[in-house]
Formats: sequence, C-alpha cells, structure tokens
Amino acid sequence: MQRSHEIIFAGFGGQGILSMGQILGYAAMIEGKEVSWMPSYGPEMRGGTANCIVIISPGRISSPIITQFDSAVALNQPSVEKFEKRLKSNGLMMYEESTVITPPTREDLRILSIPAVSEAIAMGKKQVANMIMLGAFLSVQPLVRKESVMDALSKVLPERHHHLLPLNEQALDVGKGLVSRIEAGVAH
Amino acid sequence: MQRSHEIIFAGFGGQGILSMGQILGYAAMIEGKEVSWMPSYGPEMRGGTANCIVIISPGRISSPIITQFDSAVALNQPSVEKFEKRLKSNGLMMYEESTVITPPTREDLRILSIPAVSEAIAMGKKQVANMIMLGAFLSVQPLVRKESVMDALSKVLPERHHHLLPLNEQALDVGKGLVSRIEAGVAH
Amino acid sequence: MSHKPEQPRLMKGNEALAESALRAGIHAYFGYPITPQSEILEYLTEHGRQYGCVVLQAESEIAAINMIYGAGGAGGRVMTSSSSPGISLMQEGLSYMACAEIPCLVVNVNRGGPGLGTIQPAQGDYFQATKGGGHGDYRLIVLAPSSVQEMADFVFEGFRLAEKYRNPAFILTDGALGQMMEKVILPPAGSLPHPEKPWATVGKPKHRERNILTSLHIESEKMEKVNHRLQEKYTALQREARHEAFQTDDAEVLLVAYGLSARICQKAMELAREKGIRAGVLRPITLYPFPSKAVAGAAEQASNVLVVELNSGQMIEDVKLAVNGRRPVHFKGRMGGIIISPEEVLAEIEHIVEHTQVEHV
Amino acid sequence: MSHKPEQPRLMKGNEALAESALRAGIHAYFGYPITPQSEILEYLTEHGRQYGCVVLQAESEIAAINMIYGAGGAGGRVMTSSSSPGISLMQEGLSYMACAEIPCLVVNVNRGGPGLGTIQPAQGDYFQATKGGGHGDYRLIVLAPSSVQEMADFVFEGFRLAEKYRNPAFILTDGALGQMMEKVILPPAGSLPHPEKPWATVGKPKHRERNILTSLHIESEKMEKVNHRLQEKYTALQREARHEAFQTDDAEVLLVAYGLSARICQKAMELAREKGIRAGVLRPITLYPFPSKAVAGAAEQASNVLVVELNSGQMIEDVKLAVNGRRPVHFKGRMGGIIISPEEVLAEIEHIVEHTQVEHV
Amino acid sequence: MFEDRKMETMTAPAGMELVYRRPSTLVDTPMHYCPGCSHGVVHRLIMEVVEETGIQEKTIGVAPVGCSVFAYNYLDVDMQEAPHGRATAVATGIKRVHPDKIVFTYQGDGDLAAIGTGETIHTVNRGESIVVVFINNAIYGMTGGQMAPTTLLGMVTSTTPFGREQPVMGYPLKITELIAHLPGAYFVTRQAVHTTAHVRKAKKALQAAFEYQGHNKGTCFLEFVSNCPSGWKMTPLEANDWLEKNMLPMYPLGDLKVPGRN
Amino acid sequence: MFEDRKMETMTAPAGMELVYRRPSTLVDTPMHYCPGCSHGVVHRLIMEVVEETGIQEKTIGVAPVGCSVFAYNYLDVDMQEAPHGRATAVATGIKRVHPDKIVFTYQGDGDLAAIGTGETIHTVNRGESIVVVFINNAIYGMTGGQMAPTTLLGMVTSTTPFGREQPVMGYPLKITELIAHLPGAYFVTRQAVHTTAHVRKAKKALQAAFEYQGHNKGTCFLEFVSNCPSGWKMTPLEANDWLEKNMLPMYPLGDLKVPGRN
Amino acid sequence: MIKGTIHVSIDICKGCELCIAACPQESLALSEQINKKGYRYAVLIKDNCTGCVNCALVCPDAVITVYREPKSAKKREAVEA
Amino acid sequence: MIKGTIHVSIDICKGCELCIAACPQESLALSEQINKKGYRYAVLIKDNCTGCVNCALVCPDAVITVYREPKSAKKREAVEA
Ligand SMILES: Cc1ncc(C[n+]2csc(CCOP(=O)(O)OP(=O)(O)O)c2C)c(N)n1
Ligand SMILES: Cc1ncc(C[n+]2csc(CCOP(=O)(O)OP(=O)(O)O)c2C)c(N)n1
Ligand code: SF4
Ligand code: SF4
Ligand code: SF4
Ligand code: SF4
Ligand code: SF4
Ligand code: SF4
Ligand SMILES: [Mg+2]
Ligand SMILES: [Mg+2]
Repeated sequence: MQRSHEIIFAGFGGQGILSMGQILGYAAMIEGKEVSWMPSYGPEMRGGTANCIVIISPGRISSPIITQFDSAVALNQPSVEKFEKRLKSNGLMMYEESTVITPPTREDLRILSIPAVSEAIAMGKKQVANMIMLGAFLSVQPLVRKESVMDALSKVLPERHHHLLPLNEQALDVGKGLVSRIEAGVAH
Repeated sequence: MQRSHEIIFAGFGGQGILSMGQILGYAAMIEGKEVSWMPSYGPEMRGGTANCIVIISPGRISSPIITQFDSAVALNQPSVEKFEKRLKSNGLMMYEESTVITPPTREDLRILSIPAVSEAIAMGKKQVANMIMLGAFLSVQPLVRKESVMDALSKVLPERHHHLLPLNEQALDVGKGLVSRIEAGVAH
Repeated sequence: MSHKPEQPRLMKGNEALAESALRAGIHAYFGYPITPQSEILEYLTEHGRQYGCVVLQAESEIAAINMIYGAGGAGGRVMTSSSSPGISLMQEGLSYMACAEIPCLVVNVNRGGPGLGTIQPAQGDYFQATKGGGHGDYRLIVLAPSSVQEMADFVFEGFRLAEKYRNPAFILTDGALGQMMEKVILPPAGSLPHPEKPWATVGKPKHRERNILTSLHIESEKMEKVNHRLQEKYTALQREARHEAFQTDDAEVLLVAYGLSARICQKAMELAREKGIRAGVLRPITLYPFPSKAVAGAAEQASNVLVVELNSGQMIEDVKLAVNGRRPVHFKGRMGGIIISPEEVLAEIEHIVEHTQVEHV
Repeated sequence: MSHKPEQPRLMKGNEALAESALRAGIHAYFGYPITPQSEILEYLTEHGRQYGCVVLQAESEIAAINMIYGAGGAGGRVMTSSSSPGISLMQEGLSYMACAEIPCLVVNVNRGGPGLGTIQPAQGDYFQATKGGGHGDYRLIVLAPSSVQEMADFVFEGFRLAEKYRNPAFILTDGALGQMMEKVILPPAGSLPHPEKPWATVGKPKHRERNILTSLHIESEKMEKVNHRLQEKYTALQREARHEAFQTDDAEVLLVAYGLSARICQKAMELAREKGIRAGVLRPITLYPFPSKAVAGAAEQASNVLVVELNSGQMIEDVKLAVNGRRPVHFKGRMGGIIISPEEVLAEIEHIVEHTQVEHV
Repeated sequence: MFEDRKMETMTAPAGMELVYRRPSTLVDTPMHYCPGCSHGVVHRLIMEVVEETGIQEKTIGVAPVGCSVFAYNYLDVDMQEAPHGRATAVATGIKRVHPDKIVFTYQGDGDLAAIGTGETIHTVNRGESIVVVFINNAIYGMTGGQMAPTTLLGMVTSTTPFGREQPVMGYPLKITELIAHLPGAYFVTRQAVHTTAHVRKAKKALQAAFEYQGHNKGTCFLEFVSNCPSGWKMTPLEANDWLEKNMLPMYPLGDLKVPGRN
Repeated sequence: MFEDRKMETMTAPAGMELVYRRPSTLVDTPMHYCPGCSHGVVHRLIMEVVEETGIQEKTIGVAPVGCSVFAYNYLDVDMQEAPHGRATAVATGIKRVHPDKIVFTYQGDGDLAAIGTGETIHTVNRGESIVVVFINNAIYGMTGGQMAPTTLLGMVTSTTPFGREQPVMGYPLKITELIAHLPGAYFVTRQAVHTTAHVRKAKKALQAAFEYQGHNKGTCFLEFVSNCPSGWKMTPLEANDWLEKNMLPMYPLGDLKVPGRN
Repeated sequence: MIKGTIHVSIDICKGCELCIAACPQESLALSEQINKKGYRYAVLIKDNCTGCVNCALVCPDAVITVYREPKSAKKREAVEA
Repeated sequence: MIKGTIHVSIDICKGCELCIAACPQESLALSEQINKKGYRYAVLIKDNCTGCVNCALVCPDAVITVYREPKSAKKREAVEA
C-alpha cells in the first residue's frame, strides 16, 4: 500500500455502518497503518442517516474529514446519490442491492451491487449484512488481511459477544464469495 | 483662577457631603469652568463614610480621581486622619469642630476648625451645617461667587424645596462670617 | 418633539447615558444591578415611563441579554448595561445576537477584575469587548467615551451604527466615567430616526414570508456563508473607525490611550511639553473598528509609541499590529481599579526619551 | 498501580481524553451535554466509578464551572468540558477561578460559531481561549492537541501545568478531534502525582489560619497586588511555551497552524515540497503561552508566513505580534465547520510564492 | 391511493368531502423529527389553533435549543431562535415591546427545566402573558439521549448508564407543579398526545391557552408528557406504551391551575 | 464600664461568672455591616453552633456576592467566595469531593432567588447534603437597595421608585415554599432574628440543620426573614418593626418541612 | 357505516405505525416498499375506513388527510365552517 | 433578683439600639459621646441588669458579653460546660 485510501461507509442508522468502518480501521491499525475514523454526528443522525469516513494510510493522516473518496460503501439510496458524486475517478461504488432502487450511473467508477441483506437473511442473521459488505469490500480493495479483521473484531466486540466471532468470519467470507461470483458473472 | 483646584469633601453618610461638593461643582460650571465631581462609591459607604472629590479648572480635567488635594473639608475624625496626609504642602484643612477630637497636626497646612454644627443648631436646622462649611470654605478659597452657589442650589434643589433657599443663603453667610471671626481671633 | 437648545447640566456619567438613551427613543431596557452602573437601571426605572420606555429589572444578566435579544429582534431599539462580571455572563447572548444580526446597545461600565475584583474603574475588559469574549468569529462595534458628554453622545452614535450595520454596539466605559459628574449638554429627544426593520419578528402579515431570526445553520456551507456575510460587514465597518489626535503632528513620543486614560495622557502630554518633550496623544474613539491607519500614521513620525491603559496591556496588541514593528511600542498601566496619574505617565515618557537618546549616542 | 505497557487502542478523541482524565486521577468531573463533546460526560458516567471519580451532570454549564470551582478549591483534581456556546457561559467562572488561582482543566471541543452555529469542527474560539473571554486581566494555560494521542496526553500536561502554576488549564480542541478515532496509547493510571494543596478549603485544623479562596479585593491597592502576582505568574509561564516544527529550517514559506489545521498544513507542506516549494510548518502546542520566539525565529529565515486557521483570522494576530513586521504574514481560513483541505492551502502557498517572485523581479 | 403531491392542492375524491387536513400554517415540508416523535404532533396542534383562531399575523414564536430548534422551519409564523434555556427571556423581550401580540415559547425539558430553570420561574413569576409549551420527554433528545431533569429514577440514558440514581443525579423535577404554585401562573396544565383521546384534550388545552393570553393575566404553561423513541431506544409504539405506564404515574395529566378556579 | 479590649482576654468581674460571650469561632474584628443589620446576628448564631458542636475543623463555608460577600472575614472556617448566585453549585463541588465535611452556603435573596434560582432549585432537587442559609431582606443590600425577588408589592426600592408593581416587576417570590416541595429538601424552615425570642428559635433551627447534615438525606434550607435598615431607609428599630408588620405576613415563620414529618 | 378514506403523503411518512395502532377499523398497515427516505409507509389496506380522523390526529408528521361521505347538508356546513 | 452585668466593646458597637429595645430591665441607653467610628454606643445606665442575655442575643455586632452572679454551684457547671 503506497498511498492512503479513503472510504465512506454510509446508510441508515442501525445498519451497522459505524462499526463496519471501525472494524476496518482497527484492523488497519493492527497492521501498523495510520488510521482515522470519522463519523457523521449530530442531529443529521436524526434523519436516520449515518456515515463514517475511514482513511488508511502508510503515513500521517492530515484531515479526517474529506469530501472526495476512493471508495464508497452505500447501504441505502440517499447514500448512493450523495456519494456517487464525491468519488474520485476510477473509484469504487459498492452498494447493497435490496436497499437501492436507482443504481449509480457514473461511467468512470467501478460499481458493484452486493445482495448482502438477502445473503444475511439466508445466513439466519440479518445483522451481519454489514460484515458481508465489508468482506465484499475487502475482496475488491484488499487493504487489510482477514486475520486482522478478526483480530479487530475480537478487540471491539465485548467478551460476552465473542461467540459471534465465527458467524462474522463466515459473513466476511460470504461477502468475498459474492464478489468472485459477481465478477465471474455468476450472480446478477 | 489660573490652575485647577482639587478638593476633597469627607465625612459620614447623611451629613450632606456629596451635595456640598455637587453644589460647588455646579456653581463652577455656571461660571464657565470645567468641573468634575467624583464620589466614593460602593460598599465602603456601608462603613458610614462618604466623600467626594471636586476638581475645578480653567481647562480640561484629566483624572477625576486623585490622591493629592489642595483642600480638604472634613466632617469627621476618620476623614481628618485620612486626608491630612493627602494634602499638598500649603494646602487647606478645614474641619467641623464638634465631630473631631484629635485635630490635624501638619505644620505646612492651613488648618481651620469651623463650629458648623453648633452654628447650625443655633440656626434651628442642623442639616445646614454642610452649607455653613461650604460658606466657610468659599471665604477662604473663593473659587466661585456666592451668586453662582445660589444659582446652583436653585438648579439642584427640587422646586418643592425652594423655600429653603434663603436658609441656605444664610448658612453660607454664617460660614463666611465664622471664618472672618476666627481669622480676626474672635472665635476659638 | 421640540428641539430647543439644551442647557448644560452637571450629571453623573451613568445618568447622562441613561437620559440620553431615553432621548434616543429606546423602547426597552433590561438590566440587572451591579456597581458601578446601577444608576443606569435606577435612573431608567424612575424616568422611563415618561418616555413610554419599557424598563425591567431582569433576574440576571443572562436573562437581560436575552430579553434584549427578543425585544431587539422584535424591532425595538433596546439597551442593557452591566459591569465586568455581568458582562462576562452575557457572552453567549452577544455571540447569538451578533450572528442573528440584532442591533442593540450594551454598556460595560468596566470595574477592576478579574473575578469579583473591585468596584473601582478599570480597562481590563478591552480584549473581551474587542476580540469577542464569546465564541466564534464575531465583532461588536465598540465605542469608548472619555467624558460624561460622550457618555451621552455615544448612545446615539451606538444606535446609529448598530442599526446601520445590524450589529450589536457596545460602549466600553469605566466606573469613574460612570460615577463622576461633569458638564453635559444632552442630545435632543427625537433626533435619532427609527429605521425600517423589515427583518423584525413582529407577526407575519399574510403576504410576506415569515421572519426568522436565528444563529443556527447546521450545514457548514450555510454557516460559512453567514460568516462571510459577517466578515464583509466587519470590513465595511472599518470606514467608521474614529479617533481624536492631540498634537500628534510633531510628537516624538506618541501616547495612545482610550477613555479615561486618554484624558490622563493629555495631561501628561501637557506636562511633557512644559518640559520640552514633544508628546502627542492619539485616542481611539472606536475600539472596534480600531483606527489602525491613524495609529500607524501618527506612529510613523514619532520615534516611540507609549500605550497607556488601566490594565496589564491589552489595546497595546492592536497598536503593535498597526505599527507593525516600525516603531518601538512601550506600555504603562495600572490595575485593580487604580487610575494612573499624569505624573506617572510623564515619568514613563521621560524614561523613554532618555533611553532613546542613549541609544542614539 | 501497575505500569504495564499499554496496548495501542483505536479511540475517539473525546473518549481518549475522558479515559486519560480518569488515569490522571481526577477526583471529580462536572459537565453538561453539548455536541460534539457529550461523549466525555457519557464516558465518565460509565467508567468514572471504577476509578472512584465523582461524575455529575450539572444543570448548566454555569453550574458546572462553579462546581469545579468548589471542588477544585477544596483540593480536588477536577475537570469540565463543553463546546463553544457552553464555554461562553463559563467565562465569568473562569475569570473567578483564574483570580482565585484554582487549578483545574477545562476542555473546549470547538464547533462552528458564532451563536448556535453548527456542530461541525472549527477554531473560532481562539481569541476567547487565549485573550480571556471573561473580564479582567487573566490568562488560561491553553493547550491545542492535534491528534487523539494528544487528546489523551494533554490531560496530563494540562493538570501538571495547572497545578504547578495554580491556574486553570484549558484544552482547545475541535469537533473533528473529539469525534474521530485514531490510534492512541493511553498514559498509565497513577503516573501523575498529586501535589500538596495547603491552600485548599478542606476544613481548618486547629492551628492553621483559615483558608479563604476569593477573587474579591475591594481595595484597589490590594487588587493591584493580586494582579501583579498573576502577571508575574504569566511571565513565569512563558518558559512553558511549546511548539513543534516541521522542515522549518529551509522553509521559504512558513506555515503556522495549530490543532487540526496543523495536520492539514503538514500535508500541504508535503504537497508543496513535491512541487519544489520549500514549505515548513510551525505548530504552536501551547496557545498560551504562545511560542512567540519560535515563531519569530522560524519566520526570520522564511520569506513569507502563512497562517492557516479554521476561523476568520485569530491566531494570526499573535503570529504578527511575534513576527513584528519583519515578514509579510498571510492568512487562509475556512469557517462554519468546514475543514480546509491541503489542496486549498497548497494553492495559497503557490499564490504567495508567485506573488513574491513577481515582486522580486 | 393518490400519487404524492402537495397537500394544499389536493382535491377530495368524488362524493367525499374533506374532514381533516394538516393546517396551512404548518409549512408543507418534511420535519426532521424521528419517526413517531411527539414533537410533530404538538407542532401540528399549535398550528391548528393558530390557523383556526386566525392569529397567524400576530403570533411570534420562540424556538429554543433542543430537537425543536428547527421549529421555525415548520411553524409559519415569525420566530426567533433562543439560546439554550433562554426562550422565556427572549419571549419576555418580545412581549414587552409588543404587548398586543401573541407570543409563545416551545421548549424541551432540558431547555426549560435544567439550564433555563431561572428564566422559567421568573418569567412565570412576573406573570408574563405568554404561552409556554413544554415538551417533557424525560431526556435530552437533541444531543443524543442524556439525562434530563425529568428523567425517571432508574431510567437508563447515555449519562445514567446504570439508571438514574437519586444520590448521584437527584430526583425527577416536577417543574410544572412548582410553576403552578407561582402567583404569576394563570393556566397550568399537563397533557399528552400519544393517543387520539389525549390529542383531542391537548388541543383543547392549547386553544384555551392561546385564548387566555389575551386576558393579560399571567402565564399559560402547558406541559406535554412526550415520547422520545430514539432517546429511549424504543419503537414509537413501545415508547408510547412506556410513556403511559411509566411517565404518567410520575407526571399525572390534568389541569394544575385554571383561571377562576383555585 | 470596662475599657475596650479583645473579648477573649476579658475576665469576669469579681463575684460574677460569664454567661454569654461571642463565639470564639467568630473572628474578633468589626463587621462591615450597617448598624442593626440582621446579617451580624445570623453570622453569630452560625458560629455559636459551629463552636458548640465542635465542627469548626470540618466545616467549609461558601460566601456569595451580596453584603455577606465578606463573611469569610468573620467566620473562622475555611471558606470560598462564590460568583453571584452560584454558591450552591460551589458548595456542591466541595461536598461531592468531601462528603464527610460540613458544607454551608450563606446567601441573600438576590443571590439565591434571582440570579441563582436555577442553582438553588437543582441543588436542593439533587438533595445535596448541605446547609443553605438564606437571608431574605427583600432587597439588594450590597448594591444600594434595588428590588429583590422577595421585595413586597408596593415596596419602594431604588429600582421600584413607585413601589413594586406586579404588572411590571412581578410578584414577590416565595422561594422557600417552592423549595419545600422538592423531594431533595430534608429540612426547610423560616426564621427571624429581630427579637430575643426569634433569635432563640433561629438558633435551634440552625442547630438542627447542622446536625441533620450528618444524616446525608438532603438539603437543609433555612430562610431568615431579615432587615436591611440602609436599603429600607429606616433606623434599625423601625426596620425591625416594619419587618414584623410587613414581611412576616408575606413570609410567615415556622417549619415548612421537617424530617420524619410531612 | 359512514364511508371515508384517507390520503397519506408517502414520501413524508416515516412509518412510525402510530396511525396503524390508532385506527379503530384496523384499516391501516405498513407498505412493503420503502419510500425515498427508506421508510415503509402507511397504506390503507381495507375499504372500511370511516373517516374518523383518529389516524390523522396521532400522526406526528401530519401526512394524513381524511375525507368522508357527507352525512347531511347540515353536517357539511359544520365541517366547512 | 439575680444580679448581672454586661460589657460592651464600645469601639465596635454601632449604636443600633437593638439591645436597648431588647432589655427587659430598660438598663441600657446610648452614650452621649461617639466612638472612633462616629457612633454613639450602648451603655449600661442602671444597676438593675439581671444578666438575662437578651441584649447580647439581638446584638448584630456581637459586642456584648454578659456576666451574672452564680445562682448555685450546679448552675455554674452547666454554664461552663
Ligand atoms: C449553552 C448550551 N449548552 C448545551 C447545548 C446543547 N444542547 C442542545 S439541545 C440540549 C438539550 C435538549 O434537550 P431538551 O431541551 O429536553 O429537548 P429535546 O431535544 O429533548 O426535545 C442541549 C444540552 C447548547 N446548544 N447550548
Ligand atoms: C454577575 C453579577 N451580577 C451582579 C453583581 C452585583 N451584585 C452584587 S451583590 C448583588 C445582590 C445583593 O443582594 P442580596 O443577594 O439580596 O444580598 P444582600 O446584599 O441583600 O445581603 C448584586 C446584584 C455581581 N457581583 N455579579
Ligand atoms: S431524538 Fe427524541 S425528541 Fe428528538 S426528534 Fe428524535 S424522538 Fe423526537
Ligand atoms: S445594606 Fe442592608 S443588608 Fe447590607 S449591611 Fe447594610 S443593612 Fe445589612
Ligand atoms: S402516523 Fe403518520 S408518519 Fe406514522 S406511519 Fe402513520 S402516516 Fe406515517
Ligand atoms: S380515518 Fe379512522 S378509520 Fe380511516 S384510516 Fe384513519 S383511523 Fe382508520
Ligand atoms: S445591639 Fe450591639 S451594636 Fe447595637 S447598640 Fe447594642 S451593643 Fe451596640
Ligand atoms: S443582660 Fe438582660 S438585663 Fe442586662 S442589660 Fe442585657 S438585656 Fe438588659
Ligand atoms: Mg427533552
Ligand atoms: Mg438581600
């Protein structure tokens, strides 16, 4: 990794947006990278939206708040609309399939629709959709290793939730699998 | 009057200290002089003392608060003690006789003890002691004319008290008379 | 109203200011007692009703500043006053009013601080008044009277500027100017016109948009725009900078002082000139906008600048910024309610002159 | 307590600061919610009792600052925190505490002002923090972290200085530093010794004089003495001025910025150097005492100084005072909660360089 | 179903007539409140009263800090935004220079009963003829769910993670009861809006309050026991249920002071 | 007559024994209060209690702004001077870090019931175990006789030159009655010190309050209906007479809340 | 029974379900689709609406308009006044 | 009748007369002289003082010390305890 990578995770409150970013950040930190994680805050959350900016960098990070991103992971329609415009050329727009009606249209982006919610339901736990998205994201942008993510999870999750670690690992794998299938033209 | 004259009037609250100074100031203003009148203020008044600094000057006055005076008019013992030290050389210390037990001692001052209270009682109105003091003061330091003082009094006194003007005029005269008698060696 | 020529009166600064406010046509005054300015509230409770002016003793300075906010926002010409600690409590409100652009007049009869301090006169609140004691980038229009006459006059000037620029105006004076009596010729009642205030919250007629007075702009882009508007206003305000100069043309030592200190410096200047030292005095009348050009100009031809304040050195920063290193800027101050004497200033002037000559040798 | 080496953690600035306060052994925290700093109060209510720390949500910021006054006066190591409007309400209390010389730590997680403003990060409260937003001549010790690590570290530094000098210390940070997560290695608990506080009001043993904590000195002479004591302390404090310099040795354009802006300037510096422009960054760590000498020194060898702030230009005054006219001092800022980008700063650097070259032709 | 469009322009379906639509004085724009939040209901009721009594032109509102800080975006009357806790002081200022106008404040429990306690009590004690609308949701909604003065004992908030404990955080403050003891209070009532029946009663109370303001005899103070689904971390229905079971026993509904009575 | 000297060093005249002298915990220095002012009496009573119960070493006082701002010059205990109105917040801070100490505030009506209303109510509502001594002299003595929240209707002060008029300046505020309604209040009483009998009762109340503080069950709040001869522009005797005739009907003496009762 | 109907501004509805709970006819339910803001919104699922207004009264977002068959000319006047 | 007497710190007395009004024996009056502060001060003008303490209780300046002939050994103990 030569330069910093700047990602926006966005969606509705309750979708696990903030923790998706936090786990990625923690994993990067474990790998010795510089990380910043910056949530949207304040009354805008009341509108039901939540997002966080994660920056992973080999060196010191200047501003944690930026307006142009390398990647966007969107879990709802407004986020797709809002952040499509803010992606750098050749950036990645990854969105959750079921929550987005009008897909992004920019030609200079890599766009991936991930059916994370339906897969999560299939796994029997709707809440892991965010980890499926993270797995998918990491398979496209391998910023950190899966082991680091699992390490991070075990640090971030309270002890009493550690029985969920395997499920989360599985979700990461599912996400990764989805991308390969999509890229191989299997899904969609 | 070539230079400014700086006077401290001091005594207990209720002796008419502040109005003494105010009337002198008003009279000077009527005569076209520059005047400032500065009362002591705040909780020190609670101790029962009151004083005001009057500066009369042919030109602009700088500070209304000064610590060295040309004249002091003292109506109680603490004031004599406090302001004796603060008089310029050859300054005037005029005090009310009955309220002061230990008279001032500085050799370089002109010191005058005025029995204003007893004279006021003799006049049947104890409250005019301050005007007797003022009359005495003006006879020694003729900073303003008596007419100006009367003019000032009629401006400062509310209309409903104007019947007291003759009494006040009389008090001024009594004060003046006292000084002449003292100076002539009659009193004391 | 009749404009018969006014007779000079001998008045306390606080009372002259209060009477002037009534003549300036204030609709409302809200305030809380504190020495040495309670006379303003007291005078107004006694005389306000003759002028149809609402006068209310608030339960605190915070309530007072917010009542002003309400009444000023509703189009009234409004005023409050306090002294140092009370003014500190008004900082949040002032920041809100500056941002919501409510014209009003706030008077600080400065006493010695910090903390409860003393009730004697001081100039320790210069920074607070001029740099914004409250949060965020805002400025008050700050006028500094130096006589009882100006205590009266600057009420009119304050409202004129406040309403012209839709900005709170501030009179920074002190306990001596508030308590002392001097000759004053009061400005005539009715001589300050009331401008239209189409932005005021007076109830929305059918066919206008509702008026909203707020300082909240949750989106940063909007908030920045509001800030730019304010900054443009402050730039425009610079043209209102005012000062008074005494014998600065040939001054070798330029004294810079405001309010009460400026009077003392004038005296010191006279004493210096008697001794053959060419001193001059520049008195900033508006502390914000600060008359930087005038200070820089006057400093240019002097060899030294001496700032005199009744504090530990606050305005000196604005003077230094104006002079920008081109001349040495010295300081002489007293604190805690002590008023510096002309002789002390003179001694400082003499010291500077001596020192400069030595250097020149 | 054990001093086992700490593992790095990914924490929010606000939470790192709060945890650090517990490890610094605070006895009490009093605060009131306000975005973007409520996490401090929230974290402490959850974790305070493990450390035996009193944590109380006050009914207002005014109550909070006065509870600090009481608890700090009674010898406690105490802290409060708020954001811009709430800090404005604390100005009276701060002035009292500075005068009564109560050590304590006050944190301002600066948001965009003025008024209610926005909850996004800003640096608009520099003047308020450094010049004394309250009344009178007092100063706070002001530290400006620029990373989550420093959010934690400066709590210790703040208390060290506050207790050494018996003066309130102040951390001026912003919403971004408060809300963002970064790597932090927390300082070990118990590593900050508690000094003796013989002046504290803890109940008077038989044979000592009673301790009185007050800021009231009704006689001006006394009040001036108190002020002189404070001023001497502030003079002594100058030796604690701290800064950080990046490539200032050969810089033609010297960037001066604090807190978050300083990080952005570092990035801009790198971008500039990539383009062959020798930029350098000087970051004041203590805003009061301001590292004037360091700024003056670094400016000396540069041809231009550029101050970058998230406000309309506040610290620039201290920079100009330090540079004293020897170099042109430029300004670039954003307001309203917008964080300036390194590219904007770069553009400004380029503009300055071009302009300077043109001048030199 | 109709397609979505601005409500004013809607016409009734054939054979039907309009029996209810949102007041025209409530700006036709989405409100920022969370789903199910009581704020919206009370906003609507105030504006129904303003519309029905035709006082829009002479009404001036004061929005405080709190979730209702954006109230001026919705209420189509002249409005001022007040610093946190100072709404009644701002309203006092307005009313004193416009004694003939209708002035109301709209405040949360943090605003009115914590930081603004002094202003609240003194405004009522002076008997300012204004209407105070007090939304008691037992929490600081705006700032993310901290304890309010009215938070119940044992209630978990972000600053009472172990439940509100009296020895640390004190008792729930029944400020409306205090207010009712002040001679300047003219009409004091406590209402709720979580059911149809409560809404109807609440509106009557608001009607009365705005009418009483014309009497110029003192302050009309209306508490609305409200929900905060987000702060309470409940669905709106759970929240209303919890309100009924937990809030109302502590904050019983009804009139505390009525003109002519007491 | 004896010649004047420090009281501690005085010995009883032959054949007599000492039955009363000022408490040793009251610093032997003249007080700045005006002649006849109630402040002095209450100061003395507090210090009598402190002396008699031997709590000097663990007592911490808070002097507010008001005439009693110099209280620390007279009361021989550790003290902090609080900003105007904030005495109970300062006391809360002290008590929270020293729960085993005895903490009291000493506040005027302007301090406690105007600018400090919020702090007063919330401190009591939290049930802070402190003693609040409240000197109600219906005026701002310190600043020269302005209206206080407790000023009676019709009463002339320097800011009510035509007498306090309710429509402008509101009603006298009976803050002690409000306080008694708060669950955090443990002992609430109203006393006076203008006659020997009242002084005796007042002292008993103070004794009780300082003792109750040890219970740690809430705030002890003592109002003293007091005079202000200077502010009222009366002689001390006239003032005490006026107090009896005018203040007491409005502020009736007695216990408002007593532990175990209510 | 009187016939009524309602209109829901679906893009403003936040799916809080308060109207659903308030409807005595149990005529309301949440949609399966989500609106632009991501909320499922209230829809009339039966034709037994009486126009009783209950739903509109509790709706925090004032998105419900209620219509009803006129009962009589007299009633109509009252409603429109 | 029990015999008592009082001591007044005359330089601190402010002549407020509250003790005079409180004395059941009418034993007190104001001096003709003034003290250093300018106040007339309280003086015992009769020898009928009973040491009842009333004057001391109402004195705002705590300038009165009261003495009394012991009634009995028992009483003395109580007082000195
Ligand atoms: C001086 C100040 N302190 C704190 C805040 C932060 N703040 C905004 S709203 C609020 C409380 C909101 O609670 P409440 O008044 O109950 O309204 P709600 O949001 O619950 O409707 C607080 C503490 C502020 N804006 N200003
Ligand atoms: C913030 C602030 N506002 C105002 C004052 C001025 N001030 C000092 S004491 C006081 C009121 C005194 O009245 P009270 O509390 O009743 O005490 P009293 O003097 O009557 O005993 C006021 C307004 C102040 N010191 N600080
Ligand atoms: S946070 Fe609570 S009070 Fe605020 S809008 Fe949401 S539900 Fe309503
Ligand atoms: S002003 Fe009043 S309260 Fe103050 S000391 Fe004098 S009599 Fe007492
Ligand atoms: S009550 Fe209103 S907002 Fe809630 S679901 Fe029903 S229509 Fe939608
Ligand atoms: S009007 Fe009545 S019946 Fe019809 S949907 Fe609404 S609540 Fe149900
Ligand atoms: S009560 Fe005390 S102060 Fe007053 S006259 Fe008697 S002895 Fe003197
Ligand atoms: S002790 Fe009793 S009898 Fe003696 S002077 Fe005092 S009041 Fe009078
Ligand atoms: Mg609330
Ligand atoms: Mg009082």
